Amino acid sequence: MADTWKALTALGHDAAETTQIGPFKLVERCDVALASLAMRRGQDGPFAAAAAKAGLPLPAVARHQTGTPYSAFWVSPEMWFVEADFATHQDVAVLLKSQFADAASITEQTDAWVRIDVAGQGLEPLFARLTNLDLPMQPDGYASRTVIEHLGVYLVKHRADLVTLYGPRSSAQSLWHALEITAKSVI
Amino acid sequence: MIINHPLLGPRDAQEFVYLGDASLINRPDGMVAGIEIFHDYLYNRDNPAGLHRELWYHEQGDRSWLVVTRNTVTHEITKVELARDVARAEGRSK
Amino acid sequence: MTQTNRISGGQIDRSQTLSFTFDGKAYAGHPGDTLASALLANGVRLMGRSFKYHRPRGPLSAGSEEPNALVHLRAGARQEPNTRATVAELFDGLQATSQNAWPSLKMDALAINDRLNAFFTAGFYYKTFMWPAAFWEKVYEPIIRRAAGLGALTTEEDPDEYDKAFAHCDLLIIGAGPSGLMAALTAGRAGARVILADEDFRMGGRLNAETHDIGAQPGSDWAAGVVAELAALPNVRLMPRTTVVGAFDHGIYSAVERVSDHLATPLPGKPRQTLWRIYTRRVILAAGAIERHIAFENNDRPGIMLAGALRAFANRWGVAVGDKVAVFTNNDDGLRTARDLQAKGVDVVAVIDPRQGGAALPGIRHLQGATVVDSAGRLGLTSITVQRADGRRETIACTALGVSGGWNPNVSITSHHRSRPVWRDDIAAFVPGADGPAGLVAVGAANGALSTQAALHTGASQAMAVLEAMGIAAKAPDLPQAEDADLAISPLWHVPQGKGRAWIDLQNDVTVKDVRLAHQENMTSVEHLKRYTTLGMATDQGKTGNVLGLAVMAELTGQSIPATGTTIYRPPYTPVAMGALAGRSRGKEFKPFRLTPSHKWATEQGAVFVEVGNWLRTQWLPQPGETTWRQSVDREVLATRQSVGICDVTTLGKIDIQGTDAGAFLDKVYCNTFSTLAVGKCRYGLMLREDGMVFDDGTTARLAEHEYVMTTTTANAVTVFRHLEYCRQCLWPDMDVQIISTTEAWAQFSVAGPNARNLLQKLVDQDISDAAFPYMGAANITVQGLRGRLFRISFSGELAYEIAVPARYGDALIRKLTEAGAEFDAVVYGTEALGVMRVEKGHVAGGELNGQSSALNMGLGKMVSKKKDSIGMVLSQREGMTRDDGYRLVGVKPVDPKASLSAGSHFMEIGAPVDLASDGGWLTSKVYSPHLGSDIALGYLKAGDQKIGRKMRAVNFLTKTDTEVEIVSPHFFDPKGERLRG
Amino acid sequence: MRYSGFRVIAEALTGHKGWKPMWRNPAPQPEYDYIIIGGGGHGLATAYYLAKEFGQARIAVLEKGYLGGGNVGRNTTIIRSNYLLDGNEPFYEFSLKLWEGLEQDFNYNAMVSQRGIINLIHSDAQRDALTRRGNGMILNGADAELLSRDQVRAMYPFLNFDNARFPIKGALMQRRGGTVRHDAVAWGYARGADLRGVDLIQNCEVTGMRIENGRIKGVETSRGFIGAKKVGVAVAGSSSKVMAFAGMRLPIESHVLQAFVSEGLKPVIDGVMTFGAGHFYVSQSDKGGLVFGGDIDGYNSYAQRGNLPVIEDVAEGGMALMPMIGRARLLRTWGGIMDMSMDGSPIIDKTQVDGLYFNGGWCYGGFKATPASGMCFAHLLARDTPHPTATAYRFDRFLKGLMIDEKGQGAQPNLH
Repeated sequence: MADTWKALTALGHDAAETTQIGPFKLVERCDVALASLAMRRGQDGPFAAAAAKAGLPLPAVARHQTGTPYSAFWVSPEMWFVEADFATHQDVAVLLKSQFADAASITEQTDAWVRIDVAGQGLEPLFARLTNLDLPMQPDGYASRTVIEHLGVYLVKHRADLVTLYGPRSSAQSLWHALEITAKSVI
Repeated sequence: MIINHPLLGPRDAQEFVYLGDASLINRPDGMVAGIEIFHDYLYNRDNPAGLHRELWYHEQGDRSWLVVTRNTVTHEITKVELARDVARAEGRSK
Repeated sequence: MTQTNRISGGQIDRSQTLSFTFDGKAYAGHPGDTLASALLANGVRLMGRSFKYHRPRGPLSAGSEEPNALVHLRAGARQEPNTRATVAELFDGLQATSQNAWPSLKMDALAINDRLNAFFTAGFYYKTFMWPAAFWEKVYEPIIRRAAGLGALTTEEDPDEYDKAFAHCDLLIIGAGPSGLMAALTAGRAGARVILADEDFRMGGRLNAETHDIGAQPGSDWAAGVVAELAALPNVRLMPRTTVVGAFDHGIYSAVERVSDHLATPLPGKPRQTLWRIYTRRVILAAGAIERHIAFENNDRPGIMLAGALRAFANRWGVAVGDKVAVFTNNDDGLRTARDLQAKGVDVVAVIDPRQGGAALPGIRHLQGATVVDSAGRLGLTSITVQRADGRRETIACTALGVSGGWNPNVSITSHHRSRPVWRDDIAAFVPGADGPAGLVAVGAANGALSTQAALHTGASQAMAVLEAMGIAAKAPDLPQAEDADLAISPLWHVPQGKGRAWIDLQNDVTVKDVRLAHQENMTSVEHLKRYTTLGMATDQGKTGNVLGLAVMAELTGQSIPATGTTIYRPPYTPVAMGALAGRSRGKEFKPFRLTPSHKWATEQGAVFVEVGNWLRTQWLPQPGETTWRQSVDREVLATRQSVGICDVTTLGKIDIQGTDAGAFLDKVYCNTFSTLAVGKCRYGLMLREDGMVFDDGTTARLAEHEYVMTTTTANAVTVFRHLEYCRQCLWPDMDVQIISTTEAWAQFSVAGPNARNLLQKLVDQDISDAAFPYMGAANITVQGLRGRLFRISFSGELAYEIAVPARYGDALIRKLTEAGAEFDAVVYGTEALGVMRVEKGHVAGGELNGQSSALNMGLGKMVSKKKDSIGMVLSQREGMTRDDGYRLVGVKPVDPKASLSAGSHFMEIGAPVDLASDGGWLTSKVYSPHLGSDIALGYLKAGDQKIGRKMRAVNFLTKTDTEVEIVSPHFFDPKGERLRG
Repeated sequence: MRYSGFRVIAEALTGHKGWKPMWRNPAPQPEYDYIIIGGGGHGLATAYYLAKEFGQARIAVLEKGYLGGGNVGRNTTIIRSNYLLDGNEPFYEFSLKLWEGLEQDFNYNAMVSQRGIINLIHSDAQRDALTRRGNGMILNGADAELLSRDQVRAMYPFLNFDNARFPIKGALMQRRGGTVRHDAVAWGYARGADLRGVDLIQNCEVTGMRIENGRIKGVETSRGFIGAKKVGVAVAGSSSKVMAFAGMRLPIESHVLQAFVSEGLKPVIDGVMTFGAGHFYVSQSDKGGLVFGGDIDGYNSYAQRGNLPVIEDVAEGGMALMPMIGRARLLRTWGGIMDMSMDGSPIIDKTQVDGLYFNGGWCYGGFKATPASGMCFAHLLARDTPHPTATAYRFDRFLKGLMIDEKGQGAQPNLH
């Protein structure tokens, strides 16, 4: 299949974008599969069991939790976004459905988003110009939706020097542009 | 304004979309209520100068609908609840 | 380039010389200068003209409250009108020009207004210019408009960039004078997150302008030391050149940082200014006080300024404004000016002091019980007339006069939530009211504590209280010794006068006479006074004049000042560049772009794009040889109907709806029924608002027992999703329904036309024959092995499918589709052709889905099921919405096929007069149908369903067209729908 | 006393000693034929026309603060009659015609300035909708014309034509639209009413209504009870509060709308402009300030102040439309409380209480409506029948499904 279907990255290229601006490194990530996982009403028991069996963490409100094969972050009450390696979990939603059956509503999200990792020392002044979140005060593993240049974006603070953004795929170029010019203005 | 989200803590009201009076939760049953009751439900408001229970949707957040109790004169917010909890407490189900 | 008035001392760097120009003339100054201090150092007092009378003006102040010295800073696209020379930081090559003066600042033609002042009293224009009526726009107003205005705005695009940023802290301290620094020290040492913002480029506030010591060192040195300690604290953020301009709800403050205004141009990539949105738990307002003047005849001449400003220019900038200086003060603070200037060797010719019985100043001619009653000097002060205690008048030659009528605590920010300041007799001034912004306390001079000692003390003690309230343990700092003098003010607002004018609001030329007139005409309430005389409406918002005006009105009404009223200040504290408020949302970045999966391919093909919300969609794809858009669109339509066409429909909203109650949920939100829809099928759904009007429409498919996928219009994707969340959380909270948007996850293309199946079968791995995949079928499929979805739905009226694959493969899919379609001469069509085909089929869209139309209006009334409760069902039955003569959707054809139609034309009966009475409705959407070979349109026509076949007129007054049309069924094309079932 | 250029000159030469108070400060009488609650533009206009057109004797206007202190003194001064729907257009056109003769009528220069208003077009769909509107306007006796992109460019060459996110494709223009000096409208009506014997009573807050057997008897005020045969309420912004005295709930929410003015500038914008792709409209006052605004803040509020997001949103619209505005400075922002009705259109109607009449729900259309609102409300008060141009402004239109929903947003006031 891979030979007949050529994927285009969210930024519209054959390969993921990377750029270095001063201390900041922007990396487009196309190697992560994503699915939404929502608990069906009254399925708390089976849902938790299935998650445990699948090795899927169910982090608390506003948290991201890394695991194998699945990582996850909380997006809204009784709903998580599940991350997995794209190479092995391209059909992540299908895989999860087989594991959760009727305990969960699961939806493919991989291509709904552009994932951009922002890495480097001194991210605070950069993000102070992008989001109203008080990032320096947030613990590692903090996850929240926020607004960056009019765009609704999921933000995960892995470490003080590594932040992941999930922005709407169709606006990938606008988001990337905003990150670039803002980075230039703070270096 | 800052809305103290019951799950997420203080968030800028900019992230929310406002709907209006929380009495909208008490939608009549269309198989029972007629035009007059629906008319009063949809169109007439207390519009108080003071404490107002109102619906806000955290669109740029966790997508929760909230019932916010806010003073319309001072804008002071005294209570914030998940609308789903309020709706259930007010007897709504399916 | 001699700085004739430069004297010793000051906080300027004399080791460097900066050159600059004012009105083309070159001058020199030093780093640390403002434009005003540098011009004064060069002996230039005349810097501007007043608004109404075009009176010659020099600086009144040395700060941001300046009403007079307004100039154009910079030139060309960077020209900034109304820039206060008193805060414009000097840089090498600075260019400034005077404004509101023609032909020159010295010779201003409109100074004629000053001669005619007897006519130009407050509100005179309300009483005349009324006859003849037509003359207002044609004659009077153009003259007034040309004369009015201050500086000139360039019409070129602002070349600079602006940033916006967010900051968070426990404590925001506004102002870095003695009280602010002391508060910052207290909170900083306690480990609180502190932001200390000051509008000046040098922190220290008044301490930089005074000579008295703090502890054993000069105040300015003490300030520098504290700033250094604060700078070393990681939890303290110092923000000089940053003006806090607005107080908003719940601890949100806006502040403007002038990042590059002290440079000729911003450094590459750097913004000119940054708008900070500061989120803070508490605020300490340490914004100091603003001195006010005393009104006397001709008190507005260049060289007459506030005593504190005169002192500041000497102490901070090493400038003697004049060679002979006098001081007019009703309080002891003004005496400092005389002392400091004398100490600097300036000739202080007299101190005029209305107070009596106090100790006379040693070594200075101190005229107690005296007032200044007039002044002379057309372009600059040459002398003052003094009325002495003995009643005799004396003319004293001087080139500078410092005036002090007392100090007004800087309460501006405290009234941004409409809190009214309260009066304090002991300092004859207003202090912040108790009901200011929650969490804000004022300290130091801003709260009426006018001595340095009191400022230090209140700064520290209030900081302690605030920290305790936040649960932050703190240790009270030792208070250094500082002056603690009493102001000893004896209020004097205006010198009793004769014929002349005594200025209150200098910029707007509001005089004591104007206040008198307002009183005489019963415009006595503060708001009437303000609005009638324009007192306090100038660019300084009356920082120096408001209280004076109030006091004069109080005198006239015989009431106390507080009883007369207060005016409250409105945000922003000082005027803010619009660019800073807009940030980067301008030009092409005004809103983000949304690009479809086929965007790259379409760009390669030379597609023409159109904005649909934030989306860019292909409007049409011109082919070689096509010279008009119509040629391209006709080709796309014909080819689609003849063979097959492909269109990117990714922008339609897609919402996954899952859960055991998904079907029941859809029955609530759609007016028609979905719980009965078979798995593997789609259905057209109509969504109403609770008021019964159509909200949105689209096809929704059932992919599994508990799984639906809803499509919405492009325009309503977000609002429909919000509405569904509202329904499931607020109205039916116990329904087992989970929803998520998948709009962007799937690249979706419509493939339409007789050969649609033949084309798709080449790519789709499953059998999609009519038997295997009938009309309105829906399924998960694979496309050459790739996971996808297929829906057999048609917007065009053709045999049509919508095929979807993961978005990253959308580019590959459009290439595969066109490749596989080559043998069928497949075309790719854009939104125009889409529009043509949907109108030919009578499908409603934008023009009909206008939020003002019911299902009945659209001819879809039967879709509203009465067998179940759904949103909008009940109120859609109101009498006004069910009348037989209401609007109905109709098709429209010109009787003469060559005649053209235009959307927005109104229906008129033939033969009837063209007037409101015979207005039958309007054309909602119009296209050219290459099949019918004519324009066709949809429209809303009163009782339209009963008028099919009738001839009417479509009248468009705007294009002056009046076309005879035939009312037809909206289904122009294949009304039985045989093609789409083929 | 009559105002005129000659009078101004004469007074100038005699030291302005002769100017009389613009109105008296009368003490409230025990009873009036008509009490108008609200000394804003609509209340004062109502009293003026009652006294002038309907020859009514004993009339009082009760104002809790100072005359003209409501939205008439807090708006962006625009007048226009470019409405879409038949329920609205005749009324607003009637209002515009009254504006055109107003100053001579009440002998006060309110600077009615018809320099034209344009609504910019950025898409074909907008052109279609504005064409429908323009034709409706003309059918109602108003003026309207469609401008091409080039015509707009000739008029305002500095707009963002070449680097716009949403291109300017033309405009709908109403040349008779324009601006008026807002305070002067209140003062002109007040002075005119006072001259005709109307008692204008300031600092007199209504605290209750006396209703007996379903009939109004008078109002309780901070200055005691005042009897009245008929009471008209014109207190936009506070409508729900006042009508609650009569036990009524209204199809109205109170919302704050911010307005903005820049520092004084030499003339750059001649007429009024509304940006069709963002929330921004602008004109320039005779004093030189750019007067502009955008959307309401969007939440119920009785605080006459707004918040930062709307200020930024409006500035973004301004920069997108006219990129040179970046170096103009925002001088002042303020907020007014709007009666936002459930369909975005006003109400001028009787109530179920005999002798109690209501005028409100103006959303942000109130200022331009002032003359017609006053005339129609006076007509209703005097004749007990709606004025022919205001027949659609009834309470029961919501019950009957006859909404006048210009924006097609349904029963959500903050979207109108």
